[in-house]
Amino acid sequence: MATTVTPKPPAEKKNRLGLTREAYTGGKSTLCSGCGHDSITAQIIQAFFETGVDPKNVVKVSGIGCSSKTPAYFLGQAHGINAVHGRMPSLATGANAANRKLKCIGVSGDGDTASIGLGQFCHLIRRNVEVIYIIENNGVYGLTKGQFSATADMGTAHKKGEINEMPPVDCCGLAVELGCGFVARSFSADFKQLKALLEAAIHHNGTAVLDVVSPCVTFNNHPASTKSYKYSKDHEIPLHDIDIIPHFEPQAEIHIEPGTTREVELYDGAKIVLKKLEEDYDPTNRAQATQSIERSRQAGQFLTGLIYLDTARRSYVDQLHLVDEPLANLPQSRLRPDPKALDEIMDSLK
Amino acid sequence: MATTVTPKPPAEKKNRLGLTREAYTGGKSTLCSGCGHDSITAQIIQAFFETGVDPKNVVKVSGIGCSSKTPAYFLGQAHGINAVHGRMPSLATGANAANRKLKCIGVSGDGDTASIGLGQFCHLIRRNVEVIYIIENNGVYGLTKGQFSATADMGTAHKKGEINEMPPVDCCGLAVELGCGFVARSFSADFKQLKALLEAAIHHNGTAVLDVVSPCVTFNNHPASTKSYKYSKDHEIPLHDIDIIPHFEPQAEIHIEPGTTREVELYDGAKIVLKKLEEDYDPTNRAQATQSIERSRQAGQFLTGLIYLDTARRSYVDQLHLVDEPLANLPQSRLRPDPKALDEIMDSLK
Amino acid sequence: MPSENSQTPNVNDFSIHVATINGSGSQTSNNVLMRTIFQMGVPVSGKNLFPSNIQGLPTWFTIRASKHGYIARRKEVEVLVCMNPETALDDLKALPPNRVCIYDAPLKLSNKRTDCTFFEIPFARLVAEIPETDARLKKLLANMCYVGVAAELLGLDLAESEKALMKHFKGKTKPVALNMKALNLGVDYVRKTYPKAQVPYRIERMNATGGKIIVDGNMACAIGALMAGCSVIAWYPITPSSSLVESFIDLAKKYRHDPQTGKATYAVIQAEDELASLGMVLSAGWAGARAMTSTSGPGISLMAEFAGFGYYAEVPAVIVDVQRVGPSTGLPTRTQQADLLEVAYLSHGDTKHIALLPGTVEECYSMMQDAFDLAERFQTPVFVLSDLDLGMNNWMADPFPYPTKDFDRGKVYTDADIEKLRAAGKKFERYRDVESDGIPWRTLPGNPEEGGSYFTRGSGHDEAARYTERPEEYQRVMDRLARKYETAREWVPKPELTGGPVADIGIIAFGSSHTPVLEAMDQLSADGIRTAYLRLRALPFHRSVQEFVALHPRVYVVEQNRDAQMLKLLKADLPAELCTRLRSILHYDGLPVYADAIHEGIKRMEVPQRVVSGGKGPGTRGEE
Amino acid sequence: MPSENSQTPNVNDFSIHVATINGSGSQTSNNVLMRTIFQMGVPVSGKNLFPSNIQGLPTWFTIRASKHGYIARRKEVEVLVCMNPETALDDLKALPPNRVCIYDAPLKLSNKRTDCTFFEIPFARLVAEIPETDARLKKLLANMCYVGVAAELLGLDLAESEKALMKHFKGKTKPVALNMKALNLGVDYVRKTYPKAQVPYRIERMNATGGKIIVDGNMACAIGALMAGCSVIAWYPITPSSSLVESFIDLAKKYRHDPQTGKATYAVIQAEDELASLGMVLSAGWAGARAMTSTSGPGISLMAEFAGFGYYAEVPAVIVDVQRVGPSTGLPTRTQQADLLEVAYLSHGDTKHIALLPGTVEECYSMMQDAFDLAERFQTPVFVLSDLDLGMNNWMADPFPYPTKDFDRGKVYTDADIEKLRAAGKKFERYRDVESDGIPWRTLPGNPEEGGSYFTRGSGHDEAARYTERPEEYQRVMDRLARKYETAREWVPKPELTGGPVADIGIIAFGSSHTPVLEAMDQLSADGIRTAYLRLRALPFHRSVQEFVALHPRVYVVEQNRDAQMLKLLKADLPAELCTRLRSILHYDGLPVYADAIHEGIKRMEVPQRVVSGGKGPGTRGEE
Ligand SMILES: Cc1ncc(C[n+]2csc(CCOP(=O)(O)OP(=O)(O)O)c2C)c(N)n1
Ligand SMILES: Cc1ncc(C[n+]2csc(CCOP(=O)(O)OP(=O)(O)O)c2C)c(N)n1
Ligand code: SF4
Ligand code: SF4
Ligand SMILES: [Mg+2]
Ligand SMILES: [Mg+2]
Repeated sequence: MATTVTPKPPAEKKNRLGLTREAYTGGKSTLCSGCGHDSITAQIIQAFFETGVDPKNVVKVSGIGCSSKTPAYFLGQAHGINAVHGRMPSLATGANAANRKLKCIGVSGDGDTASIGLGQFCHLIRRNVEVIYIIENNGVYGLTKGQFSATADMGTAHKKGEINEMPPVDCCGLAVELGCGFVARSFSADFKQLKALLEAAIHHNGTAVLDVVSPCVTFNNHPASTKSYKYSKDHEIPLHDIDIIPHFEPQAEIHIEPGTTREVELYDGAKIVLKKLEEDYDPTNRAQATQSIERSRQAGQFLTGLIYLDTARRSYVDQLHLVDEPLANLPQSRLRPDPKALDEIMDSLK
Repeated sequence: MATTVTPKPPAEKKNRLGLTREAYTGGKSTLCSGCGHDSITAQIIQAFFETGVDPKNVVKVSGIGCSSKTPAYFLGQAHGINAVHGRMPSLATGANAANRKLKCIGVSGDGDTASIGLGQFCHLIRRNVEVIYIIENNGVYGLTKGQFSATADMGTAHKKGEINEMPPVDCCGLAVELGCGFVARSFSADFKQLKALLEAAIHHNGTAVLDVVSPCVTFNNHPASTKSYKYSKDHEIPLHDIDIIPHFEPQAEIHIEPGTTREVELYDGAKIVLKKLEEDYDPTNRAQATQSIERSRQAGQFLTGLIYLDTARRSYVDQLHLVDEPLANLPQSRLRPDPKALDEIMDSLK
Repeated sequence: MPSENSQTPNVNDFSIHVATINGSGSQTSNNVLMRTIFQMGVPVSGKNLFPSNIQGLPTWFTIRASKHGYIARRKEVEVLVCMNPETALDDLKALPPNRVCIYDAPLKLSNKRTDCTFFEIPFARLVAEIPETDARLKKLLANMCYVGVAAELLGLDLAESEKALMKHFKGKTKPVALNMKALNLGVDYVRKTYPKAQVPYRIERMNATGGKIIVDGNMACAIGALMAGCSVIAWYPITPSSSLVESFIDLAKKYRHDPQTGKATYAVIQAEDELASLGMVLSAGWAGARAMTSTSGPGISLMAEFAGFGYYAEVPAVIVDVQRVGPSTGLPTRTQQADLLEVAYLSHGDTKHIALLPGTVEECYSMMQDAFDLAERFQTPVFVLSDLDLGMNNWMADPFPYPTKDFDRGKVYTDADIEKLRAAGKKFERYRDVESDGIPWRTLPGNPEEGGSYFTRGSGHDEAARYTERPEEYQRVMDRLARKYETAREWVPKPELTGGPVADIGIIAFGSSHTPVLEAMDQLSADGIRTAYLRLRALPFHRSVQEFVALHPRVYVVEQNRDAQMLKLLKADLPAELCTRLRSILHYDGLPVYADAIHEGIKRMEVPQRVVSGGKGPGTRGEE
Repeated sequence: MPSENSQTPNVNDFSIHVATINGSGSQTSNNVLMRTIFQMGVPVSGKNLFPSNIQGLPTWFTIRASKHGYIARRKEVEVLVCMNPETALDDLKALPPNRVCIYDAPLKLSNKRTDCTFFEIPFARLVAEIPETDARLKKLLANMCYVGVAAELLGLDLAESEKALMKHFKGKTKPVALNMKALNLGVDYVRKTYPKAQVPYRIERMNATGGKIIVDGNMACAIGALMAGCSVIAWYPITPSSSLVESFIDLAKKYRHDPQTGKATYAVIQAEDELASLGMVLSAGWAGARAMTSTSGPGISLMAEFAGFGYYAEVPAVIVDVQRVGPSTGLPTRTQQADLLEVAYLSHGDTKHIALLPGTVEECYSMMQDAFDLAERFQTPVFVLSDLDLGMNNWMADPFPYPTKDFDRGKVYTDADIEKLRAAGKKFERYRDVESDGIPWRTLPGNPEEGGSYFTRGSGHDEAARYTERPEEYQRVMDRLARKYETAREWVPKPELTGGPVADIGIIAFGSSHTPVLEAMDQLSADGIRTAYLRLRALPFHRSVQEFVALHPRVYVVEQNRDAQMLKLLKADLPAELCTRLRSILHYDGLPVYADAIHEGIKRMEVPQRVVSGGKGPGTRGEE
């Protein structure tokens, strides 16, 4: 049966815009009950609600797949565009250029991003287009019934028994290599961490990649799968505990124990507080990021948390030196040069 | 004027197949005189000649661009297929599957590989398709008159003055990240190193990526370019001196000074001898490879040599568990199941 | 002729419509029900109407039993089985009066209408009695239980159901027993609760399915590819094409491994997308393998650039398009014939392609073999246009015959040929028209004879495969390509004529419209309209198409798309004076076209005062 | 009328053909020569025939001076300039007798033929005299030197050449002086060496170019896009389209930056490929920007999937296709009109697109503006089909008028509209046909009014933009889309009629065939055949196309492709009984079609005993 993503919250709770969580919900999910993607949807709703982003100033983009359907299930008041398989990044880029004021959130699958869409994914990162890029990663093509995707781990088994012999495309490793300024990994069942990372991503100015392991209960949740709930739970290694102090609420009720935490400031003044777990991890150190990913990959572990952060790079829209107003809103008078200009051009051709 | 790539060698020199260098040449180049690509062509001819590969057992694949034209200029006795822009990797994959006995060499440009073809490039590496993959990297689209490609360095200037603000796609960094078993970088003007790397690549069983900086004299050889002859010469940092001892000629005339070299064995028994320069570099250490690339990138240097080698991974054709004979050569009797088989299938449907 | 609830029961001529939820395992029960009828010798067909999602949305399955052997979709339903609360009211509303409705007890449908016969069955409660089963299995068994109910009401032979289950579970007795238990619970419940029940629909044994098989078109294509010696497949999953390649994999695992070494004589490559798929297929075909890909509309669009390369560089490839509803993502789990124009001219520049149009599962099998032969003979991409209805639904058929023809590997010069040429002072020229049929000779890589190699490219080339920009050299190759296409008219599968030769009107159709057209011909004949029917089986058209049109004053072109795509292709090809005879019967709502729609569409236009239909509601559109 | 070497010299009615090597800077000299003639008031056109490489291969430039104002390509050449050793012999061979040949001395051509007048010029030696120049510059100057030779022989006004150089070097006096020196060396050498030389070709001042501009179609399109307020361009470089976007960038840098802040009111994004380009354009258009891309055939093929999305999801986009020779990579630097069928139906499923067909540089300018208006009015991708001849060659034109119409932004509901709807108890429904013209209303992202948002998708949707798989809901949207396309017939640029109304035959053509058709009409008229000419300017066809065909017993469709693509589109659209009138004139060797070819093609078919031509050599093909 189809499930509703959003258990009703207590009606009274409102965010800084005076909106209830309800204002951040969308249509009814049609995914399989228990699908990891639905949990991610729930955290997206929660993160946007808590951060207090106006849903009408958001645009949602996606490709094709079970995962790519989910933008219909959150932020119903935002415009959304769900195009073709693997091309979500180009949508984000165009929407950014046309209207720089909109917050862009993109949802993709591992097939959508790492198989057919790998080129666009890399080029989006290279441009540093401002988008929260969520990969709902289940290692298979859910919607076409469970074939391996390019993120399938080496040695993982298909439902039918076949073993994958190729190494996975590691979207986080790739993102770091390509100079992405915000790279995080999480697990759809790790609600708290996922929400915190989403909130951090909302504050980032540039491409924020969130690779979220999100089990496919129907096709890839069997014992020999490395993307099952059980395997993921057993092998998850969180880098740190994460909390966000929004810029609009600097006195947030986070209890910080001195010496055990690291603070990182985001683009708009919000802060991430990272409580160290096993070891102290510095997400602003690119070399360490690469190494940690590589090490955990070799150990068969699954590292979660904020892997890499660099807030210094300019977003693509900034690189384009655009006027402050959205291009989409400019009136004819600012878009069509005056007759003098045309005369000048004609003279140059005489 | 069009230039000939191949200055005639002394007529008498023959390789182990009794072929002269002439047997490895191709059509007349139509590239600009001085183009880096022509130097690479010359080294390809030389490497195949010296290694003694039968040119008729080679297939040449390429995309579209000045670089992609070059397979017409070498190994004229080999079949070649020059298809569409950015899709050379899929050609290599299909040719491998159809005829596993053929040695496949692919030539591409930085636009062909890192812009339009980035997805196929990554997936080829993931599969470990056996191909010598040469990227003739000039940072621009030569054939369409000099626009930046995705390997244009941050801060490099266009002929018209425009500065590139995006980080480059580093094909070597990417290849290492994706688990490629043979990753090398060279410079079209560094003949000796380039030839040695090509020879090593010939001996590799899997994807061998050679990212060769190859200046475009017409569109990207100006002072503010980071892919000019001058800039490349000034910033090249070779990791080591390289020599190859072929498996068929184990007593090659290489003088090895003890303590200063490192030997690495290739798939077919040939050996690479690396003479250390600044520091001792171990190309089998993936973490070091990643770090060295990253460090040199930050230093604005241009690291050349064999960056990473891993001969353990099985090539794609091996993963497919194919019969030993080329699929293309199988007779009908081995391709069409017998009447009993069809009966069995029909029975199962009754 | 809807069968009314009268004294004489309708025997072997009605439809059962089962409404369930996808992912609930109803597929198995539906198949067992269908097979039971089939095994009783009654011609039957099954159409699955499923959503583009994995679990939880409405699904319908329609089983048609037809003593006349009609296996097309029927719109009318006689027996409705309601298992899905979400659609039950709508499903019931659509049922004509005096029919039978079996429903899951909690749905309480019997008080919604008075003009139907209802059977309320507490499925969940019944299967609750079966011990040791989890929730998911319970759902499956509830579905199996409805088969028992239907069996009892319609007079099915339970032994056949058990046989069907044995087949399904490959002889494993435990699940068979469990399912039979559920089935019998249904039987018993009906006997107990409705002891005097008499429904006016009966299945009685016939002898019309003996020796036949039931198969879907994708499996048939897979078997065809297997027998055609296909050795390289590169593909990217997409509904409704995926099961074609997946079936091939299953078959090849069994029948295409070397007995000695256990190694494979085929490679199946799951590519990263459709661009790569076709690239791999083309280079494999170029290198001498029999290579194919299979996809659906979106994949075809992505292949446009490479398809043009294949055409111009003359590289064999087989490309199956299992069509679904477009445009764009459209309705991935619905059927349409709307990729014709795209495929016929796929790619920029002057390109035109060979395409085969299987109309039955038998042809899915045979035309896959034709496709490989034609691809190698003509050294060009050959498209096979199937569709979801043909590809994914169950069709009754005669067992496929073992191929009688050897592979046609086309014009390939061997080493010896090259040597002979050289001895004769001649040279191999890749793109020369040696036999004036427009088809040149090729060689394969790895050809060790000197002078046998050539450089293949999508840029301008002369007859010796050298790069050229010279107008006359370019044009010479293009003119030869046009000639080659003309040659193909005689090589592709010829159209098939049914009825006629003397007839009042002609009908042209193709692909999965075949069975409804046959049925509509009978209906028209009952109305006194004699028809002749030409089934197109390939592009380019054979000259008999022209002859057929010339023989009939009005020719109705039946197709499952909005834009009359086949009619456009016919107009482009036929002499203009014949085109005035063509009329369109269009059906494009995503469900398979059915005989009544064709019958009514044609009748409407054949009555003296023609009624021109405009933007009417959904359904079939007739147009002049 | 080839001008023979007679007593009365040919004034202002001949062609100069210059053969050089690309990358040698001949472009500048060719332009100076052409501009000199232009500035002397003589109608002139220049066609550049260049190879698909960067340096070292043969290039030709043909300048046609025509006192009649004919600016189409002519095949005949009167004055040949040979600078390229590689092609000199062939070039000379193609020259008709009694013409003039200027050649670089080392080529020693004068002893090859006796029926031409030769001028041997030692270019390298002459420019060697110019001090302080490097080898590359020497080559440039040698080319400039030939302009001096031609100037002297043909009577050109050197002051105009100097003006042209001033223009070229943007007033920088040093290079102008240097080039003038080279030019004068040529003049002097001729005076000294051939003091009595008299060639039968002269340029004399006229007054037919006053106030005119010289511009290529790509620049004209760029100016059009600029004035249309294009604010987002995503593109990927490809010949022959790149210079369109590059011209836009140059213009926009000057005219589209905010005077206060210096910031840009446009974004030009060099995408990673054409798939991404169109994705960016579509989402930018969806978000409310005026967005476009420009490409050529291979790029169009790659856009197939996204084009179908744009059609079905109803998103505005402008897509320029500067056509080159296909199929596949084809001849990237040659011209053709062979992407029509591809563009008309681009994508799988039932898709059909609006396409504009500029025939002149003026229309490149105006139709780019139309394209943006239509894209937003019809919320759909609009294609502009230019070609290499139109786009990259130099065309004389009247200065472009400042636009008189405001932007048509189409049906966009603002916040206020949404509020009003709500106040009236209504709801915004994205895909409802409110005005029965098939065009729905849209809203833009960032619309802060509740109820104003919607979810855009390429999968099945109902009128309220909700996902659906219901047959009737799917079909309702598809039928409205068909209606929208019908509405477009009245909105797109109407065909243009020349000649007639009473005529013996009709001619239909479009795009860059325009000027040769005009010239051929005069030729036919001289033969006593009266013609009426309808120039198609858009798809879908306006009803006047049908009226035009109905008026003429035979209508010749002139097009630059092999497969009669426009004729096929016409047949698909026109009533069948009119199609019998259509005949094809095809030209597809990669060079622009010329008047003689059309004239002869039509004449051949118009003489009583029709000569049916088959697979003749290259050139134009006439077909019934
Ligand atoms: C061009 C194209 N090819 C193939 C498909 C079929 N298809 C739909 S979704 C999908 C894969 C989805 O996998 P993923 O992105 O991992 O999403 P998931 O369903 O697993 O969430 C595929 C191959 C398509 N829609 N378009
Ligand atoms: C689909 C497609 N888009 C664009 C082009 C035009 N094009 C030809 S070569 C090329 C770029 C070549 O750059 P690169 O690969 O770096 O090769 P180079 O010429 O620099 O050696 C482009 C964009 C094309 N041929 N096909
Ligand atoms: S098939 Fe897998 S990914 Fe798709 S909805 Fe079901 S559980 Fe989720
Ligand atoms: S344009 Fe550049 S890349 Fe192309 S041939 Fe010339 S120098 Fe080489
Ligand atoms: Mg997935
Ligand atoms: Mg390049």
